Amino acid sequence: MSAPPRLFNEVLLSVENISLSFGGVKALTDISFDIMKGEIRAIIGPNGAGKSSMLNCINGFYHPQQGAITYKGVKRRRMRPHEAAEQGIARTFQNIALFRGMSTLDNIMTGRNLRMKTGLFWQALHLGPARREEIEHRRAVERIIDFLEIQHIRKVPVGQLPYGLQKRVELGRALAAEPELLLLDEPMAGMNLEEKQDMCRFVLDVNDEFGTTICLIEHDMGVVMDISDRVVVLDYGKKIGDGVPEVVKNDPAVIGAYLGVGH
Amino acid sequence: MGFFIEVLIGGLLAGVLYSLVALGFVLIFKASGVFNFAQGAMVLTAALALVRSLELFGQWKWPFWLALVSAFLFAAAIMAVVAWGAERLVLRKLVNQEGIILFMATIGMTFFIEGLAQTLFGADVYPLNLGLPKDPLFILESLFDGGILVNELDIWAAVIAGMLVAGLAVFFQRTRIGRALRAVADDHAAAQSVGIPLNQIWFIVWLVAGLVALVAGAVWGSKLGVQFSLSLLALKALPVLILGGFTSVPGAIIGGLIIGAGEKISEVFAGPLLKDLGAWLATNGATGLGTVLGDVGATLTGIEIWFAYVVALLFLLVRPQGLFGERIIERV
Amino acid sequence: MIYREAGQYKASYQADQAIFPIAQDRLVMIALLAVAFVVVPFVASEYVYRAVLIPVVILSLAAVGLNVLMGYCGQVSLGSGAFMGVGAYAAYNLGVHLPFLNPLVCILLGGFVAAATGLVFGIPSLRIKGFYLACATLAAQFFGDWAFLRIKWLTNYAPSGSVNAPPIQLFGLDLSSPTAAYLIALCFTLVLGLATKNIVRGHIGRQWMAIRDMDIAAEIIGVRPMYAKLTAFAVSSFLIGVAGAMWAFLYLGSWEPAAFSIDRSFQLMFMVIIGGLGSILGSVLGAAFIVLLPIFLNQVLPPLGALAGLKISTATVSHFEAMIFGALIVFFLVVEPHGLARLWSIAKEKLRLWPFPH
Amino acid sequence: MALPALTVNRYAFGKYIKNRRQRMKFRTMVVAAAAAVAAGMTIATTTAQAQNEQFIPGLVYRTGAYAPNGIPFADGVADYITLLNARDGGINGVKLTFEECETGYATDRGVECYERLKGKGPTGAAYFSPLSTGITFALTEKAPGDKIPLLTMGYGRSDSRDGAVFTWNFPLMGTYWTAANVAIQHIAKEWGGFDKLKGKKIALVYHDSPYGKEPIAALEAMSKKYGFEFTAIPVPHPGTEQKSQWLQIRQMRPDYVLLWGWGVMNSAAITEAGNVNFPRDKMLGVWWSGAEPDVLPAGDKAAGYKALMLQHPAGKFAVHKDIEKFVVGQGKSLAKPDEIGAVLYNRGLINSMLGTEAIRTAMAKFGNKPLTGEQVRWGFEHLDLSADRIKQLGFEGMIGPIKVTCTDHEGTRLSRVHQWDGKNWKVISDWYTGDDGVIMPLVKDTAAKYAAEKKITPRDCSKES
Repeated sequence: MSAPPRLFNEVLLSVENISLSFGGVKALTDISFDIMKGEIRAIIGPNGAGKSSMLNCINGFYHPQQGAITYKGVKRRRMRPHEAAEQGIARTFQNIALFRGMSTLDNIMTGRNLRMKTGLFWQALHLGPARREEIEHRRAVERIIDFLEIQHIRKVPVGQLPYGLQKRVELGRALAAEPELLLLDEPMAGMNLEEKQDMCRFVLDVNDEFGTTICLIEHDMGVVMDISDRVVVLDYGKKIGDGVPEVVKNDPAVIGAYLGVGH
Repeated sequence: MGFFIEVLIGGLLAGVLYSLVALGFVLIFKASGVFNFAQGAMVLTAALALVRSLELFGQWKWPFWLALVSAFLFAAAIMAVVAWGAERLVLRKLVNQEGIILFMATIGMTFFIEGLAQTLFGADVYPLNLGLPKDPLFILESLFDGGILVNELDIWAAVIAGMLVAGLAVFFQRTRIGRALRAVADDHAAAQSVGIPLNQIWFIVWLVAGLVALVAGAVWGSKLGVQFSLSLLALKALPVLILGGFTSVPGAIIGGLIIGAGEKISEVFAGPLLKDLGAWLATNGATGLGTVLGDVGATLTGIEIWFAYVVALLFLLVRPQGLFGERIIERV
Repeated sequence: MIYREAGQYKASYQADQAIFPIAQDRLVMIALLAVAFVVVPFVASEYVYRAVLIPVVILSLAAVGLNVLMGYCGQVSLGSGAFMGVGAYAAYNLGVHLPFLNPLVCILLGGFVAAATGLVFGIPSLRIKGFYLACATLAAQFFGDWAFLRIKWLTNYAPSGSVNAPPIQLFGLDLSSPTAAYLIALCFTLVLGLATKNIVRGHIGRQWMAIRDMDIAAEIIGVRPMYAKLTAFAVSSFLIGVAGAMWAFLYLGSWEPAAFSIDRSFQLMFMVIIGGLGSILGSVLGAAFIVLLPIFLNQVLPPLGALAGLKISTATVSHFEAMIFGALIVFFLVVEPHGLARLWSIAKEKLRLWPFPH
Repeated sequence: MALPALTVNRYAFGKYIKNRRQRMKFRTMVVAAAAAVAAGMTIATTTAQAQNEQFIPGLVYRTGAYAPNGIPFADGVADYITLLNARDGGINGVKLTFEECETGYATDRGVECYERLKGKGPTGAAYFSPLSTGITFALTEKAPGDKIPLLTMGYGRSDSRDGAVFTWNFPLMGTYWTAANVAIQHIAKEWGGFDKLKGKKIALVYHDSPYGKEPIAALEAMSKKYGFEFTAIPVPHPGTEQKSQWLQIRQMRPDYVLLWGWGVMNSAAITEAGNVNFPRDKMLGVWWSGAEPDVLPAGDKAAGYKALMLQHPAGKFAVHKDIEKFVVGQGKSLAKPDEIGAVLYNRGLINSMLGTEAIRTAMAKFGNKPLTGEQVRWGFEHLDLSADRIKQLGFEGMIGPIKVTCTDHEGTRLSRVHQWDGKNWKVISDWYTGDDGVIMPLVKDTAAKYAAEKKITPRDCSKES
């Protein structure tokens, strides 16, 4: 994909001078970067570089000791993960975190729970507003199911699905929330070529069709360089590179980090 | 002051007795992740085996020391059978099940063991005399009027508990099996991959827990007589567990001491204290509040049944992993 | 052959989301209801009512309640006996202090008081998990035991601390017969059981299950753990509370606090796990199993011994009963850790293929 | 024959294994269920019931926490009925059939037993003895509807002696309020008169349940009347741990301690009393705290401990000779040899004796045939055992005369005190009679409250024959 780089002009999220440590162990040191509205932003780096920790900070699961995160122009206070979700941040996980006891359909429906408001009373009756709401959201979820081509496993408990499909369901669950910012933690890890191609297609389509901003972590350099607009490189919790794929690819520091040169 | 110290000491010594029961829970949980509700039933079974065989050997006119040693050996053998049954017939078939299922299975075992023990050894009450002194002692009589009362049996129980913990520590730290046990406790899969036979380890751990139950049964049995109620002691050990942490041997001891002292002090002093406060308020103008407090104080007896749990609960709110439990770092 | 769903198409999401999407299931359910409401009152003896039906129906509701908490929301609780007690004593006190209220209304309101209490005792679950939480809920159990004994106001200052339920009447009709008690209990259990089923298949139920399956992921996708856990505690305690009030009013009539002791909590937990975590049907099956098994063993063992030429004493019978009960529980867990509900669905699966299983 | 592909699709294979496993599981379950049902069917072949038999049910607990106390009582109950059948051929030619049902001291099991047994025999159950406070409460609700009397000898609600309200309850031989009153009488006698009670401290250590709380109302009333200071100290169930209670007693130094325990709580209390050096001969237990299982576990520490008697002592009397001859000698006794003559065994004998005498009384009116519960109730209400009759029955020296009326379902308020000397129970007091001046106001008060709650209109006893 050697098309000219896409241009973005609105910052959706910016990370400024973030540091995070557990006990004495520094996971992130003084990291700054930004994510533009509508782009596909990749975070790469060797194992243990702090990539997942970075995502965890963005969606409020970890609280950095220093630095600030500004989202949609508002500097964020300390918040719980579900508050981040309410503001339109959804994510998938490195180790699949589906609700194993529930079916594909229920998993994706759960992704929409933020938009479902009827209270206990109507729920207990399952009439009127509760039923209308359930059907309306079912429609939305069925669109996602169609989009991800997983109609045939709709009623299957996700615990019984093969790995690749689970990853797809997890993406569906994140999409169900109709997020503005979608965080994908190694969406293609452990997949075969065909599955990877499918997943790439879905990521690009999501970005294209819904205009969703995507921030992903990925190890497969080919994929990263192909689909992302800009790349951040982390190593040992520090940022060692940032820019469009062509530039990052040729950065000696990045090459060094991956090949172990200079250490 | 003397009375307070007396209650404190009494509570600490009672706590030691709780620890004895809690220890068995901890050993099994640590090594196999099973929350073994049958520990109380094991205490009952061990004590019944002990007292009934002691009775029998007595009838055979064996010398007391021989009868005693043989009875302990017999009870230990019974506990070995229980351990074998638990490992072979229950745990082995439930590998990789969720904790709650395993917990449930141990409740099923509780019924089974209790029924079996009563069928074999009888359902009556059997006095147990191990030759331990049971008389009250008065110490520090020069310091406090009437002295401080302690019971010899309780002190013996504390000494026995101390020896038991020391023995367990040596067993865990110094022996090959002990090291294997610790490895299993840390990581089942890893231990298995370096060639530690899990089934064997589980058997040994249940056996050790059974022996701890035997000691607890002997001490409690000398105190109360051996009877079914011994199996209810399991409930006394639970707050000790949540306070001390499910995986910590020192936690079981320290937790027991805190719970024992806490519940005795609260039972003896909380109600009267509130009553006094109420009376003081009533005489100093705040009649209404005083009466209410007085009534509450009068109601506040028999609280030791839940006090220990509330202490443990409040503590958990601050430290969800208990006193000595391992800190939980959450990851995704 | 009979149990085929081929040819049954669902034309709408509503049909697809129905509780019984398959026509045969609906028919069976209707038949069961007809039996329960029409046939049973004509054939059941008083023994069947008092020893079997009424306890099973009431405890089913309590088991459904506990299943909401344990099976759907994944929060282990050993305090359900106390919540039954809260429902019972609340209903009793409402009857005493507001004598114009019908006892049946008191039963329902008792559930609400239990729900409020459940909310309070649910707060620790926001921080404590697993067995630690299980033990912490024992605090609720023992606090309940203590309060019912010691707070005299709760027992209307009765000298012994025992209390009596008011006679059950509705529109001047005396409803104290076992048939009436059974039908009342059945109505409560059915209506509330259906409501619970509705909740668990809606978005609140999905939040509970999300918390159960993976609480961290649930929070990250926007489930508020506090809301989910506390609603689970409230709904669960409400159901258990109503069951407790029914237990007191319709079954015991006059009771002491020991009726709601920790033994009851364990019994309910048995029902939920044997029946199947996360299944409404399983709760009912579990309740029936746990109530009936000891009675069955107790009645069957002595004649069985007689057949073998043994005269078994009452003591031996009860010891054997305990042993067999315990062994059966272990057996069940080994054979099917997911409970009777799973066995039921396997059976249906078989039936679907029968008579051509391959 | 074409070989199937050698590389087995692992997913499919796994599924196969899983299906197979499930099928196996299912098969196991089906077989198990079928076996159970088959067993049940075999059992269903009921034995033919003789038409001239009176059915008496026995609710017992021979297992669990209270078994040590439950076993000897149940043995006594059964042995006396066996005796009547063996020696007399039943009552007036009507044979007695007896069946035990294990309650395990649990209320719902008790209710199940009651429902199972109440309709047995040609006329249904003659009477029930629930033998547990919880079961008594539950059955008190059901007995009026089923018209079966409840014989709650020495337990149950103290106000149930008011036969006008509690038509079907018979707390014969003594209620807890009688017990409390007699206990205070005994203490006063030891000290040399009721005036000596003034300013003294009396503590009650009680099982924290309705059973244990029952005497408090009476003791509070008496503390006002006689001017002693009364403190109630609850012991939470099951009572294995009583250190704090006895430390409180050591601090408070009461002049007398009353003990209202059951099961392990009794022996634990006596042991702890020894631990804090509280004199055992300043302890007085209720009659449910005064049997062998209560003192034996405490060993030497129990020596000197006293308890109220439900009139009867331990030891063997005239009736025991017949028991030895007709029951033990024939190998029909349920009891172990050393149990015969134990306190609770004797109590079981008396329980059955009173029940069967009520049947005999009723037969005098209704004829010598199996009777219904309603007829037996009449027999209870007109039970009148003179000293001569008691001697005839072989119970002389065990109990005093008893006469039940519509207003008084207790029948007698006699009691004595015995003391454990380390080996045996020794009777140490003369007969006391419960003082109705103290007890009656309480009975009237709570019975009226019960009647109001239950919307019961009390019977007019002057119109009862």
